[in-house]
Amino acid sequence: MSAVFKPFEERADGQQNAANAASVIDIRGLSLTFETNDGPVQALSNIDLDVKRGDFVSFIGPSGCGKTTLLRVIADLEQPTGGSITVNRVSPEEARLARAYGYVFQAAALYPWRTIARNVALPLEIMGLPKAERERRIADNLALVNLAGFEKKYPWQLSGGMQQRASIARALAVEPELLLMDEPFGALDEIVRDHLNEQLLKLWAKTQKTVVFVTHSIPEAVFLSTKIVVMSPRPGRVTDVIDCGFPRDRTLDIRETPEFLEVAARVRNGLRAGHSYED
Amino acid sequence: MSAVFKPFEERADGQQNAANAASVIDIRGLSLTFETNDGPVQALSNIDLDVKRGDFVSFIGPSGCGKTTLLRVIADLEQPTGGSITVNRVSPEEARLARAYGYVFQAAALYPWRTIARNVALPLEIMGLPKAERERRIADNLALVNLAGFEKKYPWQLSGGMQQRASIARALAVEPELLLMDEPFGALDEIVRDHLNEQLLKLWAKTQKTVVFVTHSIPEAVFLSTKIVVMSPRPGRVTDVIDCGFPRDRTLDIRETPEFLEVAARVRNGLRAGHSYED
Amino acid sequence: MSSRGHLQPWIAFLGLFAAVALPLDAADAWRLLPREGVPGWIVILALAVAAYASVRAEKSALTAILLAFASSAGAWAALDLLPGLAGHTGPGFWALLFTSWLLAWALVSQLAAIKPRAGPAGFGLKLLVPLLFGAWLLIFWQVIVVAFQVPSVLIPPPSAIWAKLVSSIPILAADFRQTFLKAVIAGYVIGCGSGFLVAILVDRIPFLQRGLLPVGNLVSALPIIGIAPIMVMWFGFDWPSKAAVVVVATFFPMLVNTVTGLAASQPMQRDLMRTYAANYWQSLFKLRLPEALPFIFNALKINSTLALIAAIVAEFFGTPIVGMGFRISTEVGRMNIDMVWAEIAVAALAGSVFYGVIALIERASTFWHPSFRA
Amino acid sequence: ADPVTLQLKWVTQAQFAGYYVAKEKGFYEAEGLDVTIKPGGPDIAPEQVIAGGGADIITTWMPAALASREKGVPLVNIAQPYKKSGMMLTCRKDTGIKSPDDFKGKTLGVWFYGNEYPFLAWMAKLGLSTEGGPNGVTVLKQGFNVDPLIQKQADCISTMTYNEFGQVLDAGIPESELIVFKYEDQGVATLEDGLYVMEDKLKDPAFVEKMAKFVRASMKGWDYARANTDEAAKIVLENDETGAQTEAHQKFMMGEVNKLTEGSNGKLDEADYTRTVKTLLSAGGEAPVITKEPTGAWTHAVTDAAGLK
Amino acid sequence: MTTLAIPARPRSLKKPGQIFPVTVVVLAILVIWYVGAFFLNAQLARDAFARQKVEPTISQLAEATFSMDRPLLPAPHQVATELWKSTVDQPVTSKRSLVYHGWVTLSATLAGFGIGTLLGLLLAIGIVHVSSLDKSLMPWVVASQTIPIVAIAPMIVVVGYNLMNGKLGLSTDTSRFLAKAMISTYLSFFPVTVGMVKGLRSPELMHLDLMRTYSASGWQAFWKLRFPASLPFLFTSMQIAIAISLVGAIVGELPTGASAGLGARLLAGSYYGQTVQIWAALLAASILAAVLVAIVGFANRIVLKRMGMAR
Ligand SMILES: Nc1ncnc2c1ncn2[C@@H]1O[C@H](COP(=O)(O)OP(=O)(O)OP(=O)(O)O)[C@@H](O)[C@H]1O
Ligand SMILES: Nc1ncnc2c1ncn2[C@@H]1O[C@H](COP(=O)(O)OP(=O)(O)OP(=O)(O)O)[C@@H](O)[C@H]1O
Ligand SMILES: Cc1ncc(C[n+]2csc(CCO)c2C)c(N)n1
Ligand SMILES: [Mg+2]
Ligand SMILES: [Mg+2]
Repeated sequence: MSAVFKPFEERADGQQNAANAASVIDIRGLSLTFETNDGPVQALSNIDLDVKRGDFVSFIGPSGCGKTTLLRVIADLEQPTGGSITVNRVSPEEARLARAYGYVFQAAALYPWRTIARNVALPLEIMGLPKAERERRIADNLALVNLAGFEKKYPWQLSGGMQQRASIARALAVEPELLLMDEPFGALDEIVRDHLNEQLLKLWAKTQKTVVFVTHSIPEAVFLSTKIVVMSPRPGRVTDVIDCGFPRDRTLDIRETPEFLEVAARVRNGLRAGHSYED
Repeated sequence: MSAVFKPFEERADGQQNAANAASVIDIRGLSLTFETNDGPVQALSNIDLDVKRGDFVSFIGPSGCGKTTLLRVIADLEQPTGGSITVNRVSPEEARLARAYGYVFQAAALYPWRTIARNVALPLEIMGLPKAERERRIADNLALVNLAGFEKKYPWQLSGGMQQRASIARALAVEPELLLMDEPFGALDEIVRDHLNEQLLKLWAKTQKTVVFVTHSIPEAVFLSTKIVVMSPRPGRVTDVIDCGFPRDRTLDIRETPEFLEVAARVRNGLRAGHSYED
Repeated sequence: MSSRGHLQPWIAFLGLFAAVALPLDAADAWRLLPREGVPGWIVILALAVAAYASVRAEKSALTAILLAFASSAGAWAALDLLPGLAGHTGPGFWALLFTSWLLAWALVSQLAAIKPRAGPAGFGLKLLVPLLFGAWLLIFWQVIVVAFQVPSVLIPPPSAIWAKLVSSIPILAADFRQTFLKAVIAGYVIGCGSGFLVAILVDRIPFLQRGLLPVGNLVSALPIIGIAPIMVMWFGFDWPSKAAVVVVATFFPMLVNTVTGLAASQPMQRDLMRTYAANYWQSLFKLRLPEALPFIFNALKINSTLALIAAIVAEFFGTPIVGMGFRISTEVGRMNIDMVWAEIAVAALAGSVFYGVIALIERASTFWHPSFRA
Repeated sequence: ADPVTLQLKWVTQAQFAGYYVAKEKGFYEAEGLDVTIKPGGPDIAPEQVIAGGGADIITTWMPAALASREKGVPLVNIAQPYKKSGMMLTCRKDTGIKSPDDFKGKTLGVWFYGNEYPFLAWMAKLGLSTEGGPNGVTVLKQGFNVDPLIQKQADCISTMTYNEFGQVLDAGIPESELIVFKYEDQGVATLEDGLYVMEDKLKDPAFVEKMAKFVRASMKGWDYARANTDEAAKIVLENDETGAQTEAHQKFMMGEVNKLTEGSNGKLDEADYTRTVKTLLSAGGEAPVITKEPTGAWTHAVTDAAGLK
Repeated sequence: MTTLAIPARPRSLKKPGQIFPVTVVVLAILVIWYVGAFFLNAQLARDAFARQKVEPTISQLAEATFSMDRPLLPAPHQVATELWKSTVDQPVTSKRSLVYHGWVTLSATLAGFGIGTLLGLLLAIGIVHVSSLDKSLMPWVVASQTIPIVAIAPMIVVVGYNLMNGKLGLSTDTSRFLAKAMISTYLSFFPVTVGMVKGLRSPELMHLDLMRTYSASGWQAFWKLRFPASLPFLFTSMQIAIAISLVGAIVGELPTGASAGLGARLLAGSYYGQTVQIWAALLAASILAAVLVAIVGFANRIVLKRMGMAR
């Protein structure tokens, strides 16, 4: 792999601001309650989290614990009802307006009246990129997710996994500094998933992006992350934050190492603790 | 576990008809081509498959290879363009009209104007079950998927995984002989997934259902199935059919056994062969 | 439907039997279909063969041809006999008509079941089915009016209307030019256009949404009838006043539909736009307008018929002595009801073509909507 | 009592005062009749109503009645309470119109819906084309009111002496600024507001008898209206279901209408009939009102039976 | 980048009052109306002054334009006074009361709207479920609307009203009522048919597939899927239908022999050139229409809320 590898510490020092200069997301005592027809639902409770520039942070937790909600708060798609949050040291709204991030939704959310290529083109058009640049990015990113040849198909003509991949290509085409991804690989088979995991990691290592990633797969979380945030069931709380010290240019092989299995076991325990099944 | 365990062979013999009496799904030389705006897309090509009563068959294959399409053909939601297929020894249409199966879609497909409980009630209302029976089945199945307490919520008030579980509860509530499931556990975390895997297995062992199951997870396929069908990329073909001889009352522990890992490796190889990534 | 498909030919046999056995003429018990000579026998045979064919092979090209021949032969015979039976039609006549109709319906069911095909053949088929339906509507109209001797100042028979239509083409063309080409087209474009623009404006400025929409509803719910005399007062006798009425009539449906349509996008699709920090116009053009298209077309279709009605009604309140509404109101007063219907026929044709064109555009531009994908 | 349904040509107004008075004053009742009066309006062709069986007897203008007769609705005039025509063309003086010779190139408002026949006959007589151009007149289909004149959209408009003319005056245009051409004066007057029934019904003597009673009572109503103008106007007002009429206007109308019904005892004057037919036949043109001299379009049987001499 | 893309989600946004914006818009309209009345009526007023040989000042002219008997455009206060006089100052049963006329029109409107919506629904259901109806009937449903209603209204009168009144022996009022309701029905079924054909076909394919897997009958698929999914379309169509149904009732009041009702009132105002009365009736009609449309809109919100769809 030819990507330039820089240890995390080194880059942090390279920043112009001191102290928490590298803090991309800073969440303090955040909570969120939904009002529903049969009473309020507390989705997030007293969350603290600090994501540094260049981090790859995974959220993992039982279904319905608030991972999506937390990601949406970061993206300014949901307003917290308590606590504070900054993204790139400004409010999430300002960050959103500055197009600070790319977002991959849990469902594909493709527009049915646009072909796959034009769906990927959508954010690029909005950003006002010139046509040649748009075409290049579309071609590159569709190839990356192995969808070359499907440019002219409409979303309803693709399988579920293909739609999901198209939506990943759409987010990557933006080439954002901060990537927010909500179970992007949920609908993919193991081989494609492994492949995309590696691609994502390469991209991350090469471009020094910050990634916030929601997943259900423990190995995936351990393989990808520099930091794993384990959440408890509703109201979502952070029960554990686990650091993963693997080098940035790790390969799939590390999944067989004892260190890997140890971290995975720790995550699994944290996760199990939050569940109510006693089998 | 108190489920009555009957070895597969024994039950097959117990059937009244001779020969392929126990054949629930019989597919011969089936193929299917979609007509799209930029030319035909061959999704399935010359598929042969025989599913016996009591089988647990998993389809596994790269994204877009035609798993969903094949399942839809079995459910009479798609018309094959060649070959023959019978379900319960009649045409898929007649089988559908006889309400021979329950289907879990790849996306949750809940009706937004019905609460979770009423979404589960939907097929029961259509079957004309009495109210008390309906309520019992709703309560049982929502509890099974760990959604008790969410009866009155609307789909959009649930997380992605919770919606998927509601849709599983809806299919199970029908108590069909034949279950067709399209990646039912794709959006769930490992713990819940393991739990539901076990529940499904128990149910299957107890009620002698036939299950056709699409998944992307190799361990899941190996753990659940009596037979794994490995498919190649478009046009979808069956490249391998792997028998799993594990006892019907297997537990999660078997995943550490060498036999398990051996079958998993065989599936992974079959799967990889179909992919074009050379890394 | 398939069960009824089997029932139909049997009822047809019964009807055929009645047509053969019962008198055609209420005043002459011996006037029977078989005694009508060779044409009578041809009709009987054709009906019998077609009914038999549709019992044996419900769906086949041969059956379709037989059905088409038999039903038109039967209808032709009935219309041919009709003038001589005016006022004293017998049960045999009605049985003949009914049998022919039943077989025509069987034909329609068969044609409708054919999978839609692209190209001119498919288009022809799409036209053929409603035309068959319409032809039978006209046949029944003709028969009822003549058989029961309805005074032609009340409702004239289609044959008289057709004759009038053919002999009055220059007048009809001039009226069409005045009302449709000038008033309707201008009013429709301005009305739909301004309804659309105001909808965008209302959407853009929340203050207007809260202030203008309720008041706008009030103003634009003004009944066109009341508007017409005022518009004539303001814009004079010629077509601009009619166009103004059309503008008012088409404005409201467009406004309501566009406002509804602009709110129709899925929350997640809107969220996507938010993550791109898309500005108002970007999310309007790239998300909300495409999503609103089905609603906008709904309004365009409703308006296409509304516009024509409005223009014609407006001409009742003062006009130069040309125009479709003028002609209708004048000729009613002159007891030339056949001319009135000729004008109505032109209006119906123009309106249907107008609607059809918009429906075609709709299909081409909202092909992705689930209602077209099925 | 014997039921009779009368379909009027126009809305409830003093133009039909005789019938309303006869009903209110019990003249019909005295004859043993139970009369229903159906108001008309701009979209009601009484000829069509009677052909459809919606009325026993109608009031209409003779040109329209004769035209209908040719179209297969055999109407017969049984009585003629109006002696004179109230039609006229009213022009603004500032248009420079002094006589019918000045109409050339001008814009004239005309009522259609079967009311245009007298106008067409007149223009034919003057030799003016109604298709516009320098040697013809531009015709507008006039709406329900006199606005075109007031707003100067037309140089002349059609008016009735008893109705629209009053409205023009009400609008503030003094008579001195107007010039009027009465159809009576131009020799193109046609008979207005006669009573018509279907021909076949007259074969039944009982029907003739019933109509005789009706006509006798109606003429009594007209006589009463002539004698008691204000009271008659009030009766009309009470019968107006729209509640839109004003008393002043109905009183004016009653006064003018009385001038037109004066001189008729109900019996059709053959000379008037002949003149009307002649006027219509002379109109000619592309779409003539009537193409041939009608026969059997009137009868004295009813008025004779009613004892009106 | 200048603007916030999409209004914040409703949850976080307290519904602000409507009173202030509506007041501002109403005031703006009143001002425009007065200005319009001044300019439109100015010529008539000048003519009137000229007849009296007076040279009017601007304020005299303004005063005259706002108080004419037969203005081109009456001033708002004239219309308001007339409205007041013909509603509050009259007993509601009086023929001079707009409340009375409003009720006459409203009853026919509601009857026509009810029957029309039902008919429209039935047609849409037939068209969506029976393919031969879809192909043969739909074009004729469209064609039916291109027949100018006023042209057939007199025929409805003659054939319908006279049939009911003459041959069937119904009372004049009932026949009149039914004839009007028929025209309302004729106008209002169409938007419902068009909207509902679209609406009943709007469910996602996957939702329809689900019904297929249950082998639900057409009827079940209708009640459990197509109908609920089409409700937003139904209500939008009904809003148009009820407005148009009022128009129908008013049109229907012309040829049934101008009697009672807002339409008759409008026309009567027209015959006698009483502009103020026309405008009062017109305003009353549009207030009625707006109230009716608002009621349907309100029902819409309640139903959607009860179905959990109002987000
Ligand atoms: N719009 C809403 N209204 C009400 N409750 C909501 C809403 N959205 C989410 N919730 C509730 O908030 C909780 C957290 O939901 P969220 O979608 O964040 O879960 P998640 O961790 O992403 O789960 P999954 O892994 O299944 O996607 C859930 O209990 C859900 O019911
Ligand atoms: N309606 C359609 N029209 C055209 N092509 C289609 C349609 N549905 C599916 N296809 C094509 O058929 C192929 C098989 O799709 P299918 O949904 O069966 O894949 P899959 O194996 O279920 O994939 P995944 O695991 O991603 O869900 C794909 O290439 C897809 O593009
Ligand atoms: C559209 C229209 N047509 C005719 C008249 C004139 N008019 C006044 S009374 C009456 C009936 C004659 O008995 C007629 C025809 C009108 N004012 N509006
Ligand atoms: Mg989620
Ligand atoms: Mg799939």
